[in-house]
Order: sequence, then structure tokens, then C-alpha cells
Amino acid sequence: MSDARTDFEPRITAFVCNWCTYTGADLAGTSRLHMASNVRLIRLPCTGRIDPLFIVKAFERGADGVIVSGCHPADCHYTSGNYHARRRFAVFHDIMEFIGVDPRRMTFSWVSASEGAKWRDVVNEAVTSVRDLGPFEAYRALAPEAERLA
Amino acid sequence: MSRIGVFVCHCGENISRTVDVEAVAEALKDHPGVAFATDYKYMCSDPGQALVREAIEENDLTGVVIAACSPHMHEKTFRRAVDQAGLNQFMCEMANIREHCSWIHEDRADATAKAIDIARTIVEKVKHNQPLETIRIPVTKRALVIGGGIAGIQAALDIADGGHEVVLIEKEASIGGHMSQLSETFPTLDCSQCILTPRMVEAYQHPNIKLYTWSEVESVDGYIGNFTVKIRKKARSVNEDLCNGCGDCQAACPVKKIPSEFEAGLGKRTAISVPFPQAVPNIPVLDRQNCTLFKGRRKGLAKEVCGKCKEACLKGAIDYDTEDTFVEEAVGAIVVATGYKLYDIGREQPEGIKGYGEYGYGEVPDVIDGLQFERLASASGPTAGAILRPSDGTEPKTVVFVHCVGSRDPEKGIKYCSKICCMYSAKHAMLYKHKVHDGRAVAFYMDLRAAGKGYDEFSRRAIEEDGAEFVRGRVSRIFRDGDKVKVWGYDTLNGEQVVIDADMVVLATAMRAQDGIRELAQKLSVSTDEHGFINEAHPKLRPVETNTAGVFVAGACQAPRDIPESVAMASATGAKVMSLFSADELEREPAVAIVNENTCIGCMRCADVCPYGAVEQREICAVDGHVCGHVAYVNPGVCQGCGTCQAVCLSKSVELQTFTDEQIYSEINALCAWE
Amino acid sequence: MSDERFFISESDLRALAADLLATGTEVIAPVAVDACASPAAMASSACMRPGLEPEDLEYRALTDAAELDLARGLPILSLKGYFLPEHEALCRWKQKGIAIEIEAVPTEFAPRVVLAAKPCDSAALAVVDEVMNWDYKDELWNGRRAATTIINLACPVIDESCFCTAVGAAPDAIKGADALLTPVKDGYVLEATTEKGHALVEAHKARLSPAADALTAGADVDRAAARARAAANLEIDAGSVRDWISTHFEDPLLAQLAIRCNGCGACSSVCPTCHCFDIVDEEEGVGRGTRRRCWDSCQASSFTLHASGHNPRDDQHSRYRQRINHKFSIYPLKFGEVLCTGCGRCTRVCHAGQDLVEILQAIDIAARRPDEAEAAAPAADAPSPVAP
Amino acid sequence: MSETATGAKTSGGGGGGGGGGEITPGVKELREIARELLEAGDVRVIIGWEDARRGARPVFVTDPAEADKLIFDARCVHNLVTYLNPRRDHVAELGKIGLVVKGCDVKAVAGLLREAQLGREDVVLIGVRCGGVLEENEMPAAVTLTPDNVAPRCYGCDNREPALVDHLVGEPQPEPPRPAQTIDERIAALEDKPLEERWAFWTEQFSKCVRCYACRQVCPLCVCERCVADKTRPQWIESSPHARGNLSWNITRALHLAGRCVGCGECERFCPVGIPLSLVNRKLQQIVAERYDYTVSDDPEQVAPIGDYRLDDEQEFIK
Repeated sequence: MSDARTDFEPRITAFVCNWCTYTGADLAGTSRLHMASNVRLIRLPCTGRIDPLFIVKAFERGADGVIVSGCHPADCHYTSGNYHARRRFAVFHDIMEFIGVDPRRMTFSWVSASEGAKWRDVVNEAVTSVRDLGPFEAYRALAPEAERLA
Repeated sequence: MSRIGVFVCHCGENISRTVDVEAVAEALKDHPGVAFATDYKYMCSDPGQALVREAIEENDLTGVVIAACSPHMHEKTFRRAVDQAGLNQFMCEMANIREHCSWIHEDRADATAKAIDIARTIVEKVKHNQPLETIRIPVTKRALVIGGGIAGIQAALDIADGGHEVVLIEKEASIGGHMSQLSETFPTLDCSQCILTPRMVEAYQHPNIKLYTWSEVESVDGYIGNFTVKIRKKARSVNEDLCNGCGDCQAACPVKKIPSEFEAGLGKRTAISVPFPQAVPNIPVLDRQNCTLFKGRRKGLAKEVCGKCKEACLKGAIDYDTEDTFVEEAVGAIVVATGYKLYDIGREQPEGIKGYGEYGYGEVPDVIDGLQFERLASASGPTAGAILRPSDGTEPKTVVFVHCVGSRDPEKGIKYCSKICCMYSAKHAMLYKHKVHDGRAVAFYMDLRAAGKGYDEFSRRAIEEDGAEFVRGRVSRIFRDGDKVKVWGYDTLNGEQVVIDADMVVLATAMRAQDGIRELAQKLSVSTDEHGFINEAHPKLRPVETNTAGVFVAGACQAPRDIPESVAMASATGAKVMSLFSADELEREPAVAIVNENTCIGCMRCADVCPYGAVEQREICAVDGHVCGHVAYVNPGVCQGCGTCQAVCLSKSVELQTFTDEQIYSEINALCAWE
Repeated sequence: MSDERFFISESDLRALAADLLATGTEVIAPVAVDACASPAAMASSACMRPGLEPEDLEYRALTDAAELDLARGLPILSLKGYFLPEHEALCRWKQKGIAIEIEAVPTEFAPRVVLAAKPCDSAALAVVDEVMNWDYKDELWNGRRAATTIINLACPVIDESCFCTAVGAAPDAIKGADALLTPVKDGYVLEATTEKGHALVEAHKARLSPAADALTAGADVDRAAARARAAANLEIDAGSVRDWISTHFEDPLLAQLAIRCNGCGACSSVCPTCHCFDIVDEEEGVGRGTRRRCWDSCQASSFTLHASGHNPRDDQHSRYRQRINHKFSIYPLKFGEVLCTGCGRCTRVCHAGQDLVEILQAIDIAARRPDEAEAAAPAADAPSPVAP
Repeated sequence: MSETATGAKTSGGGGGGGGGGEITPGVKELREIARELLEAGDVRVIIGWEDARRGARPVFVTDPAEADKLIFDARCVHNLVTYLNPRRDHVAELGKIGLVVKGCDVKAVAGLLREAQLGREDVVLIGVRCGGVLEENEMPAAVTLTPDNVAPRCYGCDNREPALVDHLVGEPQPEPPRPAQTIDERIAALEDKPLEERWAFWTEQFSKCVRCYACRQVCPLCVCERCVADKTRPQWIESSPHARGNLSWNITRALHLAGRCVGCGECERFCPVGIPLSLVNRKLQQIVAERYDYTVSDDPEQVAPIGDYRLDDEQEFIK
């Protein structure tokens, strides 16, 4: 396992809001800020739209880590979606940790439309820490026999 | 079964440089449900769009994925194209393989793999897209303009002349902004006041313009076409309706030695005062910090220690007990024109900016900044236009002008060029020579940037006709030497050190974003760059729009701008606002939530979290007509599509159109590690 | 030789199990699982108590003959899961462009042996064989049945919830099995009844000796006693019950008997004869997935939910009635077998107090002695539903 | 410790110890009120507990004459509020309900009221003063509560004098004994283990799940007509009971109860495979208590923590 980690490239699914983080990621692009290529974005209107089931499903589908990112408090395009999201994720974060999921596999962040550089850092940090943790074999091992053989 | 078309754009070389676009198209051909996939140099070009339209017809596609730039860039473009081909526009989605891929990665293999994933993800989403109709929302045809400088005034006038009401707010006591402080303006040397004042008055008297001075934006709610703005009217202590601007209060005020902000500290003002004679409105403000009466109150003295202005005011317009008041204005568009401030050289500097202690500003009275020189040169200024140095009021025979003080100096924290300094320093040299014929004007510059109509001619004139000496090089130190100001500089062209015994030094200090701009930006949910200048939506194609629909930007709050540019931007925002107001309704994406009445149990958790109060409770009846329960109902007119309701719905009985559970599930599914 | 009875000592029986394991044959048998040995101990409050060591009994594939537990009661779950797993793949699919490939699953299985099965559990398999081979022959079920040799262990009758004899089974029945072990002094009497049974006996002759008549007689006495114990718990006429239910579909009694039910469906999970399954397609990525069947329960409202949104069994008492109806009337009328072997698991697992012994008693009375019904019906206090 | 002492001495609950049918003043009162309500036609049915072949169990009394079937003692563990759940059509059909409730059960009624799933006027609540219940109901007679047999959830009961009820019967009861190990202690023990062990523990537990959904069916607050677990388009939760689908289901069940669970423990009691669900539920209560200072009460006006927010909510876990 630890040997595998050396050349292991994590797959990370990111759930981001359209107005802040997605736009911030656009800005990172227009500013040509280079970053790790392990992260795949899924655009949502608001972090308020994100159901913890999305994250669970991402793990089911083999993600080694997830990122959830949206507008800073008080910046929500919809005024309060991120506040509701914050509580939802707090509970989710704690319960996942309770059942033994390493919280470092779940990055939550606020990245505004003007924080292209911060987005790059969030991405790079998430990739590094998940790379250190190695593949999320523990979760994949839950797959039913038939699937694992396939 | 879906028949999706995938169109991969090279974006010239912006994408193809790092992403193997052919490989992406190839990979997508095998993707379940993909009926057509190809790549093209410029998808957004006419032939590119035509290619999409033809492919839709020839392969009767049920959905379209454009793998190109950010949806924020070209989604509209392609939805229009798809629509023309007879496919519902919402069956088209963008896969962002430029901003989110080719521009941020170097390794071609990685970038290509990622681009394929991104395209697959969006293909999976589109498979579950539904044909939808746009939603129409009414527009409040009133505009808010924040900032009463030349840009704000221009924008307000353009919109008002267009027949729409404008609310113009200015945080100072008078509109006019920095331009009202200037003496003469480059490159024509016409008097700033002479061209500005009429505009100020016009704005003040315009039937469509509602002016709030000494006021600031408290909060902004709502969205394009429907903003509600709360305005804080700061306590003025003067009743604007009663005051007739006679100035008796000013005359009566015993506190006369307060450095005047308008005179850049070179002149004095009273505690109750109008900032300058031509102020609009010509109504004074009582400066409670410096007022004797309020000092007394702060000390908690039993009886009022002053009150002379009140006694002097025959109109009884003065009221010491006014407090900040708030007014709400409903507007459909907002123009931000809050302008700039000068680099406050040598004094306390914000985080990361070092300042120029070595230039002696603040200690050496005869080292001044550009605005102070403007006041010296201004006919209405403290010296009535005579160039006299602050220390002893004598006429300086040698004046040194230093460019780029603060600007273009990453060491000191600001890397950008303030753009106007070359021109105004040349102007200053010129004005000085016009007034002091035997005087010597020396300017130290890095590069002479005089791009602009008549600009280069202007700066050449300063050198060739008025004999200003331009030395290419930086100044290392400025200090007092007897009654002289010693300037140590370096001439990089002759490669020699230059030491000048000057009588006065003028520093062309950098232009910086106004204080409080970040707070304001947050209220408007627009973004700012690292220096606090407001970000435009697109540097080239949408220079006066912001990331927030309905909020526009003009003048020096977006970047260092000179007057012509600020005015041009202002008129541009005017045009933008006018076009926004040209229709009674706005079209909005049908991103609204819909409740499934069969499974909703009416717990109304959705209503608790809806930021817009868009969720109502509705009774439902059984077949026999009797009320058998209640369910939630989302009012599509009010819903803004955040989807928070859907995330809290335990039974998944509410779906947000354009971001349905099926769409998101399919996207997650597409990122399966075992693909 | 068909009715030949052998003696096998306890140690030889374990040795037999060991022999089978040695030859690589899977051996499924009751195994005591110490609830406190697993990490679950952290959770089980029982494990926190001094002196208490709760043990669960489960049918498990032996890893060592020593695990074989011959002394105890009824495993939590029946044998059902070894023939109709909680979930199993029926096929997998892959989509490329527009084409779809189907990947079948094997329906042949390696031979295996079940040791010390409870007679009520083996009997249940025989009952379910009927429906699994009626309009469609279920290869997966039949494949596993064919590959499995089952040896019952005569049951001492567990508790007051047992009623096998009332539904045509017995604590010493060989129904659905291939051989039977009856405990006697120092060992067991073994008798085989089927091809597979005899084959097994032949293969392990070495460990068997002819059983002395005294032994077999003693065994028969014990078996009779066990039958009597079961009969004492409940005696009904399954035929009358069957006919009464089929003619009293709307009878309030059936609703009354259902009143406590929460529809949790635990009863059908633990039931050896409940065999209803759902078929689901589970995606494993884009255009790929597995079609699985998994246990379903008539107690779930989604069980009969139509695509239209209409649900013919939209309240719990109609779902509970269905359970009773199917087991004691519909199935017997169609296949001549009661879909119940009286193991009593449903009663034991029901924390709402639904008690099948009591319920069958009530129906039997209603069927045979209607005059007593009023007095005797246990849930007579529960009213008949009134229209809203 | 003193609690344990008193607890050990006391009989379980208002019914008093002793034999199954022992008639304490509290039970007398209970039967009296039930009879009156039925005779007056204020309710069509009283749902309470009775003594049966296999211990105490729910009973539905419609005939005033049968009010004497009602009992209350430490075996009356069931949370009868589950019969008020809107999904229980067959109970609703009986007409207006009079429900016998313990202090803990009442919180579930408040939950249903809070979520508009019940009208206060639709039910008459008869509260019984309770000194704690046993872990199991299946014994012929109530036995004395001891640290070894008391339901751990009873420890530190905070609703011993329920306010929401219409009637409150029985004499005040002593504190329930402290269990050999409290749920909080078990959680703490679990949290002392490294992540890997916790993961091993929970995945083993959840892999036992047969997806009978008993936990959902008996939960008084699982009120959905169509559970997300039964939704197939999309299928967020795989329906076959393999370890992966089971984990999704159990995480979802837990999250859906965050800030709603009243800790009655029926889900765990009904679970045929013995998954320690009360550890998860209790953990959720701890989370909302620590983060949002929220403890579920029997006040229907109380605002649930999820669906609410404060500008200054902790966000230490957010970058």
C-alpha cells in the first residue's frame, strides 16, 4: 500500500457553487494559475444545494477525496444558502469522522470569485493530503463481489 | 435513448496547446449515448456555430455538449445557436476545458485525461436535461449610482437624460470628486472647474436625479432588475431643506484652523463648512470631531460650550441633535463609481505596502503630492493660483517632479502603473513654467507613458517648448538641507548620479482604490482584485459589467483611469443600464424548484430555509374532493434557484430545474474511478 | 438399506465435518458467535456487564470442525440465505456507444453440506421448492439445492413460540433434508433418506456403526416427546384455517390481528419460507452495472406500489393480512403446502408483540368454533377499522 | 452512584415492580382516565400497554370495560408515538386516539407537531411518571431496575415531568439507575479508537444490515411517504443489502434524524441484526448539542437546528 502511494494520483470530486468558487476557478484559469490536475468539478448553483448524499455517492464511485466549496459567509449569491450548507456539512463532517472516515478526505472551503489563487491552494493542498492518505481502498472494499471482480 | 453531440473547441491554441482535442472527441465517440463528436478550431465562430447547427439536424441530436470555455463565457452564445437549430436551448451545456483545464495544467496527458472526464461529466448531465422555457421577471427602471465624481455624474446624467430615474449617492458633502480639486486638465489645459461645475449643477437640478450627499450604501438586497438599497444618510447637523447656503454659519464658526481636505491640507476650513465654494449642494456639514460644542459634549460638560453657528443661522437650519437616518430605494441597476484615493506616502501604510519614508514627505514641508500641487496651481486654491512653497510661501525656483512614487514598485507593494502620473507631471511642469518663467522644472521618470490622443504631443511640448528637464531615473532620497530640499537621483541615460538643490518637490503618487471599497464590494457581491479595484466581468468583452448581473462599474474604482476614460466608461454603463431598462421584463433561466405533490408530506422544512420566501403551503384534495393534507408549493416568480430546499427535503420531493438530482447523480457517476 | 440407522459418536461427527472440510467441501452448520468477541462488543451493552456472555447462533460456513455447535437452539436467520441470498447478481451489463453486452452469472455450484440443520429450516426449503419450480424454474435456487446435502438435527423444541407440528412439520422431520441426526447418549443416530443422504453415509461409512435397537428406541421416545412439546404450544386444523381465510378476506378479525404491526418486515427477513424478492439494476458507473435480486417484504408499502402511484395495499393491516393469507391460504391452495414451518422466529423477533401462535389460534377458533371466537380472540379489544 | 443505589432499590416505573399485573395507584389512575375518555367519547381508542403471553406489549382499547387491560411498568419500553406517525393509516382509521406516553415518548409527539405531521387536537396524551424502563419487554413480570438491565437511554432522563400531556398519572419516581455503561461512555470508548478501528467497527455493523428498514418503520419521526432509500431515479442508495449500500443507508438515516431524533431507541430495539443505532443517534445529539447548543425537548415551538443557522456558527472545519 505505502509503496503504491508513492506513484498514486488521487481522484478528487469537487462540488462548487456557480457564483463564487466556480467563478474563482475561472479566474484561476484566466490568471493561468497552474495547479494539480486531479480534481473534477461539479457545478451547482449554491452550496445550499449540496446534499451529503452527493459526497457519499462520490466515495461510492471511487473518489479518494472530495472538495466542497462555495461563497464566503455573507457573500452567498442567494444570501443564506451557504449558512444552511455550513450546518449540514458540520454534522456530516462530524458523523463521518465518527464512523471512521479521515476528515482529510473531505475539504470544505470558502473561495470567492476573486480568489483564484486561493482556489489553486485549496486544490493543491487537498491533492497533497489525499495523496498522503493513499487510495480510499477501505471504501472501495465495500463494493459487492461481482463488481470488484469486474 | 439520448443522442448527444459533443463539440470540442481548440479555442485557437488556448485549449489545443495543452489538450489533445482530437483525442477528447475520439474518446467521447464511444461514450454511451453519444451520437456525434468532433473538434473545431473556433466553436464560437460563425462556422463553428454553423457546424453545431448542422450536426443537430443531420444526427437529430437530443442534446449538445460544447467542450470549450467557461459557461460564464459562451453558454448564451451556444444556447442561441442550438435554439436556432430547433433544439430547446436548455439541452445545451458547456464543458469547461479551458479555464478549468488547458489554462491551469501543463502536462498534456493529464490535461487531456481531465478534459475527457469533464466532457463525459457534462454529457451525463445533458442526458437528463429537460426542454425548458425561460422565466420573465419585471424590471424596476430606476438606477443607483454610487459615487458623485465625474464618472458618477456622467453615468447619472446619461441615464437620467434617457428618461429613467437615478439615485445618486456621494459620501462627501458635495459631488464633484477629485476632478473638482484639479487646476487644469491635460492635454488641453482647460480649467477643471469650468468644465465640471456645470455638470454638477445639471445633475443637482435634473428632474430625474435624486441626490443624496453625505450618504453611504448600508446594504443591498435583491438581484438584477429588483434591488433594494438601504442608504445611510450621515448626520449633517444642517437641515438641507431650510439651508440657503448663505455661509453665515461658516463665518461665525470660531474653529477656523482645521486643515481642509479639499485643499489637500494646504488650506484651512471651519468646523461647519461647505468643502469648497462651488460645492453642490451648497449646504454645509458640521464636522463633529472638530466642533467645540461636540468636543464639550464628549467631555460630558453640563452646558453647551458653543453654538455660534446656530445663533448665526437666520433660517434656523442648524440642528445639533440630528442622527444618521436610513432610506430605502428600489432600483433595477447599480453603477459603482467610487473613484480612487492617492497613495498616502510616508505615513502609516496598509498591509504589504512599505511607503516612502526616504522621500521626506510629512517631515519636509516642501515635499508635496500631485493633488497639493493641483491646489497650488488652481486659481481658486489657497494661493489663488500662485506657485508658492508651503514652508515659507516663497516662489520655488527649482521644482523636482518625481514619477512613479508607489506605482510600478513591487518592492513597495504596488506593481501596477497608475497611468495618469506621466501626463499630470508633464502638466505640472508645464503649469509651473508658465507661472515661474525663470524657474527650473526637473522630472525624474522611469518611462514616459503618453499613449492617448494628443498625449505624447503634450508631454513633448512640456519638454521642447516649456523647457522642462526630464531625467530618466529614480530618486533615492529627498531630505531637507537648509532652506533647500536635496534630491538624490540617478540619470540612467547618462549613467551618472544627479543631485539637485530644489526648493520644492512634487511626488506623483500612485492611484489606489478608495477606502471601504472591499466592504462595498461585499454588499454588492462583486469581486475586487488584490489591490481592491473592482473586477470587471471580462477584461475585454465586458469591461463595465461585474460578476453580479445588474451591477456595473465606471471610472477609477475599476483601475487607474484618467478623466476621458472615466467619462467613457460612465457613458458605457449608462448604455448598459439603458438597454437593461429597454424591456419591461427580464428573461431568466428557468432554474426554479418544483414540488412533487405525490411524495411531499408538507413538513415545510423547505419553507424554513428558502431565502426568498418562495415556498407556500397548499392544500391537496383526494379524488372525492375532501382536503386530505397539505404540501409545499414553490412560487416560480420568486424562486431564484439556489436549491437549498432540495437539499433539506428528506423525501426528495422537490427538484431544482437545471440542477436536478438525476443530473448531479449522473455527473458524479461519470467520474467513476473505474471508467 | 434405505431405512438403515447408524450410530455416530460426537467426536466422529466432528471428524466427519473435518473430513469434508479437508476435501474442500463447504460445510455449513450452526456456529456460536460470541457477540463480545467481535468489535461489535464495543456496542453491545450486554457485553459491558460482568458475568454475561451473550451468544448468537448463526448458520456459518465452518472454517474448523470445532466451531460446529450441536447443543443449541435456533439460529437468528434461517437457512434461506444459503439458497436465496440476501442479494445476488443475476447479470451484469456494459454499454459501449449504442451497443449493450450482457454478462451472465454461473448457475452451477460446488457441492456443499449443511450439518445439524433445524428441521423447520430444511422443511422450509422443500416448501419453497414448489414456487421456485412452478411457472419458471429458478436456476440459481435449484442449482444451490442440487449442490447441497442437508443433514438435520432433531430439535428439542426451543420455546413457547415453536409450533412446527401445527403446520405439518415436526421437530424431527427430514423434509427438505437428506438425513437426520437424533441425539442419543454419547452421540447421534443417523438415518439417510435421499440419494444425496445415502451417498454421504456411504462416503463416511468408516465413522458409522449400525445403531443398536435400544438406542434407536430411545431416540424415538425423545422424538415423540419433542413432537408433543411442540403440539402443546399450538394445535390447529391447517385446512380449516386455510379455507376460513380464503372466505373471510374482509373479516374484521384479520384487521384486529394486525393492529400492533409496525410493518418493520423483520418477520419476513427471519422467516425461512418468505421468499419474495425485488429485482434492481444498480449502476456502477456510466453504462455499466449489475442486475441484482434482493430480499423484499410484503410488509413494505413499496412492495405493491404501482408506477401510477396507486397502492392496492396502502395500509398496514392489509399488508399484514396478506402475509397471513399468503402463508396459510393462498400458498396451500396453490401448492398444497403451508408456507410456514412453525419455527416461531417471526414471533420472537417482533418487538411490537405480534404473536403468530396467538393469531393462528384465533383464526382456528373462528374457523372451527365461531361461537367461542368472541370470547377467545386475543385481540378482540381491537376494533374493526371504521371508514374515515 | 447514589442514583444507582436508589435505582437498584426502586421498582421499575409507575407500574411498580412485582407481578405483571400489579396495580399501583398510578395504574389505577391510568385506567380510570382511559375509561372516562372512552365513555365520554373524547377518544375512539386508547393505545397503551398490556400484559401478554410474551411480556408487555402495545394494546388498543376501545371498550371502556376493557380499560383494566392497561398496565404500566418497567417493561413498557415501546414508544407508542410511532402509532401517531402519519404513515400508520390503519391506526388513523380507528378514529381519535388517546395515547399513553412516557416522558421520553412525548418528545416524539412534539417532533410530529413541529413538523406539521400532527395536530395537537388530534390526540389526547396521558403521561405516565416513569422511573426508567428495562432494555427488553419480554419477561413475565417487571423486575427491579438494576444497572445491568435498565435501558441505557434512561440514564439522565430530562423529561420526567412531561409538560405537553393532557393528563399525568403516577407518583413521582426515583431517578433511573446508572447503567453499567452509559451510551455516552460507549461513544467515548469508540472515539478513543483510531479511525481505522472505528471504520472496521461500523462497516462490520452496517454490513449486517438486511435492509428490512425496521429502524425506519418503527421510528416515530420517519414520516416520509416515499423514503429516499426507495427512490430509484436516481438511486442515491443502492437497494440491495451489500456493505456499500448499507453504509449509504445508515449514514442517510442518521443525517435525516440529525436534530430530530428523540433517542427513544426503538430503531435499535427493532433491528433484527442488532446494529447499535443508538450510538449513531446519540452521537448526532451530541453534535447538535456541542455545535448548536440544541437539546431536543417536548416543546413543539422549539426551532430545529438543521434548517436554521447563526451568522457566527462554528466553521473550524472549513478552509
